[in-house]
Amino acid sequence: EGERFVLVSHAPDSDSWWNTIKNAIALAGEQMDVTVEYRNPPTGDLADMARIIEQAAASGPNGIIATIADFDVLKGPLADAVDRGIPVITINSGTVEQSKEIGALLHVGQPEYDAGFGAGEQAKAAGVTSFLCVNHYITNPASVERCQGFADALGVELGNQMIDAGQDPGEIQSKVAAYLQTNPDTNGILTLGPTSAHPTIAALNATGQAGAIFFGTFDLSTEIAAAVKDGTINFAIDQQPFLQGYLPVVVLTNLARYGVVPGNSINSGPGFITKDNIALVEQYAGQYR
Amino acid sequence: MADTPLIELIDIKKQFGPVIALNGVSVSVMPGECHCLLGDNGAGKSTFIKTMAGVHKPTSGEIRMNGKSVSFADPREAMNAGVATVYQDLAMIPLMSVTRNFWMGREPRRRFGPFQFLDMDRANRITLEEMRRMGIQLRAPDQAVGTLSGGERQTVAIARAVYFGAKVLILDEPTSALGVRQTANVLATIDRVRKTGVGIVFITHNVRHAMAVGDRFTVLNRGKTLGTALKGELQPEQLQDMMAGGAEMAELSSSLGGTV
Amino acid sequence: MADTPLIELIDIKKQFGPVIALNGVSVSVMPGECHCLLGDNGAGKSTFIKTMAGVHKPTSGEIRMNGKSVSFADPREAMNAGVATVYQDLAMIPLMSVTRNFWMGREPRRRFGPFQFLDMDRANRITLEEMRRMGIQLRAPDQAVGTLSGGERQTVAIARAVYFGAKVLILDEPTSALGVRQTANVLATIDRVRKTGVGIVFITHNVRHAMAVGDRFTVLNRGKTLGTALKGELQPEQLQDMMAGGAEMAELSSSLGGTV
Amino acid sequence: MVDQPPGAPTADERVQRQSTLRRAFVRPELGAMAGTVLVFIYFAIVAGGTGMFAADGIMNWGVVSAQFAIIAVGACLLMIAGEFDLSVGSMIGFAGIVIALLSVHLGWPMWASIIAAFIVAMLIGAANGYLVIKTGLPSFIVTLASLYILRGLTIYLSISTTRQTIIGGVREAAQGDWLATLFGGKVLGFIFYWLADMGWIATFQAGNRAGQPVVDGIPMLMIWAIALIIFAHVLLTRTRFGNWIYAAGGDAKAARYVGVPVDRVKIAMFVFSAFCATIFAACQVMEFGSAAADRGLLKEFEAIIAVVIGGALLTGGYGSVIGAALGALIFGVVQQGLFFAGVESSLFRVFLGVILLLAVILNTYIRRLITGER
Amino acid sequence: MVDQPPGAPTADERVQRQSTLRRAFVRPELGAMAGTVLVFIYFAIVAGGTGMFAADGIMNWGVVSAQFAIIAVGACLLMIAGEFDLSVGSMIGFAGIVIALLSVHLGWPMWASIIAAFIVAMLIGAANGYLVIKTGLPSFIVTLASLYILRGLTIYLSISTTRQTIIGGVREAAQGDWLATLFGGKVLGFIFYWLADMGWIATFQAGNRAGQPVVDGIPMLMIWAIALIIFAHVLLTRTRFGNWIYAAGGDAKAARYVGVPVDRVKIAMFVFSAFCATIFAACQVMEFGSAAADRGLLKEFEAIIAVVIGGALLTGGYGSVIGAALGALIFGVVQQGLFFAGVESSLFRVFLGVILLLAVILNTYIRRLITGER
Ligand SMILES: Nc1ncnc2c1ncn2[C@@H]1O[C@H](COP(=O)(O)OP(=O)(O)OP(=O)(O)O)[C@@H](O)[C@H]1O
Ligand SMILES: Nc1ncnc2c1ncn2[C@@H]1O[C@H](COP(=O)(O)OP(=O)(O)OP(=O)(O)O)[C@@H](O)[C@H]1O
Ligand SMILES: [Mg+2]
Ligand SMILES: [Mg+2]
Repeated sequence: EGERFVLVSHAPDSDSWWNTIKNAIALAGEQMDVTVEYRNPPTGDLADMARIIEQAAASGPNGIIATIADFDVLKGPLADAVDRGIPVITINSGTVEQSKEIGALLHVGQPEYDAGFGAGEQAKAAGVTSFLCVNHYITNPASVERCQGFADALGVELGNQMIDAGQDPGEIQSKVAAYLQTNPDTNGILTLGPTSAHPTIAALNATGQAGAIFFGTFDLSTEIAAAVKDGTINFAIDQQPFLQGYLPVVVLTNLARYGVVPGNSINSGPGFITKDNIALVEQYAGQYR
Repeated sequence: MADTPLIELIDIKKQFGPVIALNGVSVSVMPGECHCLLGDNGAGKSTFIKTMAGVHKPTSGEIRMNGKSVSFADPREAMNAGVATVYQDLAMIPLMSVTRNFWMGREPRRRFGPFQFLDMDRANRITLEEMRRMGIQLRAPDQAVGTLSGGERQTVAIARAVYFGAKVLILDEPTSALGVRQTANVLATIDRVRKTGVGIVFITHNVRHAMAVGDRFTVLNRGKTLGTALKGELQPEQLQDMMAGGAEMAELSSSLGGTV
Repeated sequence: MADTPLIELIDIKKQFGPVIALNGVSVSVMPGECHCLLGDNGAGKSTFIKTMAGVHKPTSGEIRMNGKSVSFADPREAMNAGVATVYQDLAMIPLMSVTRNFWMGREPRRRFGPFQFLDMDRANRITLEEMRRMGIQLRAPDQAVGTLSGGERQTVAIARAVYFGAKVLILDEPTSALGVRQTANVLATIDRVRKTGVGIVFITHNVRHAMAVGDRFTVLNRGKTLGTALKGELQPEQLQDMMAGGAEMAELSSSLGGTV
Repeated sequence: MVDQPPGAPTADERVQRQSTLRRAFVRPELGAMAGTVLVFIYFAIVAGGTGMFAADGIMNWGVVSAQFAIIAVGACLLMIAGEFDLSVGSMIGFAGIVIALLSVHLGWPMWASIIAAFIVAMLIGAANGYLVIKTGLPSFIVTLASLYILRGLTIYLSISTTRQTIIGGVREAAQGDWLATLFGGKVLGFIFYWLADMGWIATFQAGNRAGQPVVDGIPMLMIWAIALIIFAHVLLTRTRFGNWIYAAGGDAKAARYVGVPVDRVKIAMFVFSAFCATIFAACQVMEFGSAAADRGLLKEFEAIIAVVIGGALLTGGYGSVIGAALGALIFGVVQQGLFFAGVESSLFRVFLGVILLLAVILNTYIRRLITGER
Repeated sequence: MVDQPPGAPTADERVQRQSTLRRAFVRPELGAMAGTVLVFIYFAIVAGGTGMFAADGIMNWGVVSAQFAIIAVGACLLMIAGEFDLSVGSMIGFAGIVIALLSVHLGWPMWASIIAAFIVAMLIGAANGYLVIKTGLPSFIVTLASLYILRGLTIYLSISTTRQTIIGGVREAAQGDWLATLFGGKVLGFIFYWLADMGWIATFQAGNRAGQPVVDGIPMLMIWAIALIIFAHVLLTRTRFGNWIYAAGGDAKAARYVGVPVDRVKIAMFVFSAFCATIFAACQVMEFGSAAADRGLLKEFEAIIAVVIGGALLTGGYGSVIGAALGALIFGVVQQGLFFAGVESSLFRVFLGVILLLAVILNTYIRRLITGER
């Protein structure tokens, strides 16, 4: 009863995608009667994240849940925590192999490159030959991997097709519009989350290209769900972040209480949300989905 | 000279935290009179006239204008009451044009529907005219003050004060940064202004400058009035002594040839 | 007085972009002499002594020390050659302590293995001593200069120059911001320093100050030498006239009572 | 006071005359004007054929420039008044979240939420100003503190009330609100339809808006930018208050002596800066239908850069709104132009830095000519 | 010069005497010292039982503080010399990428890559300084331009060569390199083993390192921080050059007149600031085995905040390295302490802003007492 777990993410304070995970751990905490603390580097600096993991370990929790945003950076601190006898579960980014090497119990997540690659395969099937990857967070390595995976699946060079969009929605919209105007043969778009997806939807609406361009995005939000419904967005990649927050808490609690733990890693995604299955998702988009 | 002073300050005290800058100073100014305020550095001259001009509020003491007790909340009020000041540190902004400096704080305006706009034409015209009257030929009214010489800046400041109908014009060491010729110019200007009936408070270190234009002399020392005298009642040497405390001076000046 | 001048500047010209600040100025300084440099504002006095002190490089002209032609790349070189300057704008840093200001640019050092550290004890001791010699009692050597009065700061600057073995000491209007008593103090200091055989270049606007301590007088006007005279050759009034251009002055001063 | 500049106005044989032609050209905005011309020429050459100068291309960089201009105007007046505000970016995020929280989460009517956001933001601006004035601290420090405090509060507020850092649904809440249309809508659409009918601007060829003109109105954002520029320009050059702004920044003490209420002027400019940030936030929230806690990141620098490119003096007392607006235009054109020209987009920051440096060197030179500053 | 402060040293009946006790306490670092004590007391109360003050807890905030201290030292000397550097954060990212690119991508030996990064970074620092000196522009503008240029170059370089913004594999490349251990390793491990044997610090309970102490050495990062603090402190207070740094920042013109080579001093401080940033980057790259283009974001502000909390004057000429180090300590303790205390992490910025404001008000008061400034 009353165990304390710490979840450490790599996301900057303002990253909205992590709300779902925060909501999930809050829910799981309530249900299992444990405390789960959410921590993150305020600016998204991974070096700071490593410090936070060290700090979390020093505070002696019953378990640590962390992303492997960068294996090199986080291997040390996470392995240290394992060595202290703290159970660790890795989530979100990173691969199962990396998770094993660290000595974590299991990994709940979706590797970024593979997710991008999966999206690319769908796009290829739809006949995309030239695309635009709207990267609103280019300084984050995972974001580049998604675009790279997409390009590799299409079998094209990434090159200038990934743009550094910045985080200001007005500018993102203008940049997307400018790109599409100068590269009229573009027939696919990949956005990396709500921050870039919303302005891109606006840009497509403004230029009348909504629905004409194959449009995939990562993650979900109310606006994205609506766009999936009206056909502007062809699919949203859902890595079901809820599970990434909820499952580790449940697993760690049960481990602490009864010593039981699943033997294998869990792939929470990629799940593709399209017009067909949107209804289910829509209700909780941005909160639990 | 009329009988009621234009402005009268009675037993003014002013304290800044632990520093007592003024410890009971009384001065009055008659119309058309040039009242010289003399004193060593730190005697409190600047503090005193800032009190007169509404920059500082006196800790105690009374200010009377035309016999009525007044209290200035800020420099604007003092200006509106007719007390204009040309500060030692000049109050000119080098980056701004002569016109904008000239009118600063009292810009002329013109109604335009519900709005009031600057009347730039008028401002420019009057500035050029007033500066010409003071003997300065401006290249253009929007010339920056930073491009003027020190004497010219002093003149702009004086012209501004006079134009705005100053009844009492305070000049804080207007000649201290100037050369001989420019000094003579400024003294001539003072003389001219005095003759129009404006009361002048002229602050200086330089006894000879004071003797040249002063009608009355008040010497401050360490925050107190040492005394007031009319022109002719005092020799320059006496004034000099009062300012610096005779004994010490005598000793020093003898070793230097007595000419300080 | 010896026969070779300590320093001799011959036909110095200096131009800043379009402004010709010096247009052929020659001055020499003998040991133990106080050479006064007079001139109206903008005459080029500061520019001239900055050239002497190595701040500016002359556009043309020659500088000789003890008869040998020299050229100063920067103020350090001039200082090392024995030309020390107390600038009009003082060159004191109010935020720093008296000791650090005193030694600035020539800090005493002590070897410590391969390293050289500040010798703070010595620096403090000497500073206190030198200041006491000049008649100033410091609270502590690490007192900030910002807490000193203007006259005290001047004295620190002069003490510093003298301590560092200045052969030629240049003073740029050391009295312009001072009251009478502080002025007298500074003039006394000048007199004392001169008697030790140091050559002094004393710049001022004030003819009376110049007459008090000067041995020779050079008047600058608009970047040119108007002439040099020994003490006794000239009356103060003549100097005054030279500085400002006689005719104009006469007219003005008559209207003001002739006492300017 | 001590070293006087050459007494130019009286004929002086020691100063060579300046040509009148040169003087006629020498204005605070000159650098920005030259920059604007150069930038346009550059992009006309490298991106002339890419549609950058077609109607929709113009609208594209126009909107971005308008965004920059809105905050640049606020930063410009404040900088002329001698202060600056590093909290502009955080204020944008904060104001947006306040609007969204009040309207979506608490269900206030949209107009009330917007007005409340304006009031709160302007109060914070006033608090910034008050602190700067009362403590005498540099505005760099005070507004740096607000930068952190406001950003922290924004995230804390939105997370603690909605468990999200992005709050959507604003568009729905704004439906039919009179005040919301002032920030979100487009105007003058009929002109563009008419232009399209005349064949002067292109129409969509395909997609769900085929046949409509590619530009179907001027967004309110642009209207606001233009209105703010005109307002600030008139305020600065044509009113008494404008003279006080210059005076407060040029020399606060001198201004105070002649009766200029310097404190009030400076605080008012902090408030105006917050006001501009809130307009920016309101337009953005209305246009995109959502507010996010990370909006406005680094916008304070962008505002300052635009103003400085426009010829203002970082230390106050000198500058022009027209210059700041041109700075914003340069900023927008370069940012978008690089896309049109197909340049690797991460190089944008490099370009920006270089332009900033060149502009500011040119501006300094021009300023010295004008003011005799040395 | 005109309004003189009270002539304190000569007995003056117009100035009330200050108590000697008060004067004994009045030092530039006083504010930071008081702050440090307060912060420790606060966290001892709210987070005393959370392991924050156990060996590994101390190591945790110690390392974070050391990180801040490294860049704060550079920023401190530069600020005292009268300039500041907004490009520190970008420089950290840039230097890291240079090391990784050269060693991993181009296969240079690690020592050569590190040295090359130091050289390049210090040249850029020198260029910053040179521009500031030669153009007379405020360092705010010049280094703001470098902030953008360097960050842009960092992203561009890493993307155009490796198609990634993160470059891993540095640890492997550094294997056995003599210079790399200077930045990446840990020292004095034996002490901690001994302490663990004595039972004074905890050991790992499980895993492949069971039995080893939880802290097994002092990371080089801390050694660097301490070394830099000592070096800078001695340089500033005990050498001629240190006096020149104060002089250059206090009044560059005055310093120049007495022969202080102000330009060289200022440029040297820009170089030193770049040097510190590179040390930061090298330690980070070696410790984590990778470099990323987003490293160091906003670190320039954090460095400036630590220095200002430490009592330095933003406009130069006044400050102390000890103060800056204490500022960094406060920064680190508060940041990590809030995690220990379980406070909502978004409130960290709010705390930081408030601490900054309070510290700077206190420091201003202290400074005025010391310097007679008004
Ligand atoms: N704002 C202030 N705060 C504290 N002390 C002040 C302030 N203003 C002036 N003083 C002090 O009051 C005293 C008188 O100063 P004041 O400037 O009035 O002298 P002054 O006669 O004008 O000298 P000067 O001839 O140098 O202009 C000085 O000791 C000064 O330090
Ligand atoms: N760095 C400079 N650049 C351009 N012009 C300069 C510079 N320094 C001085 N001048 C000009 O050179 C001329 C002589 O100036 P200087 O300061 O030498 O005069 P001064 O005799 O010292 O005057 P004052 O009595 O006011 O100190 C002036 O016209 C001045 O404007
Ligand atoms: Mg005074
Ligand atoms: Mg001079």
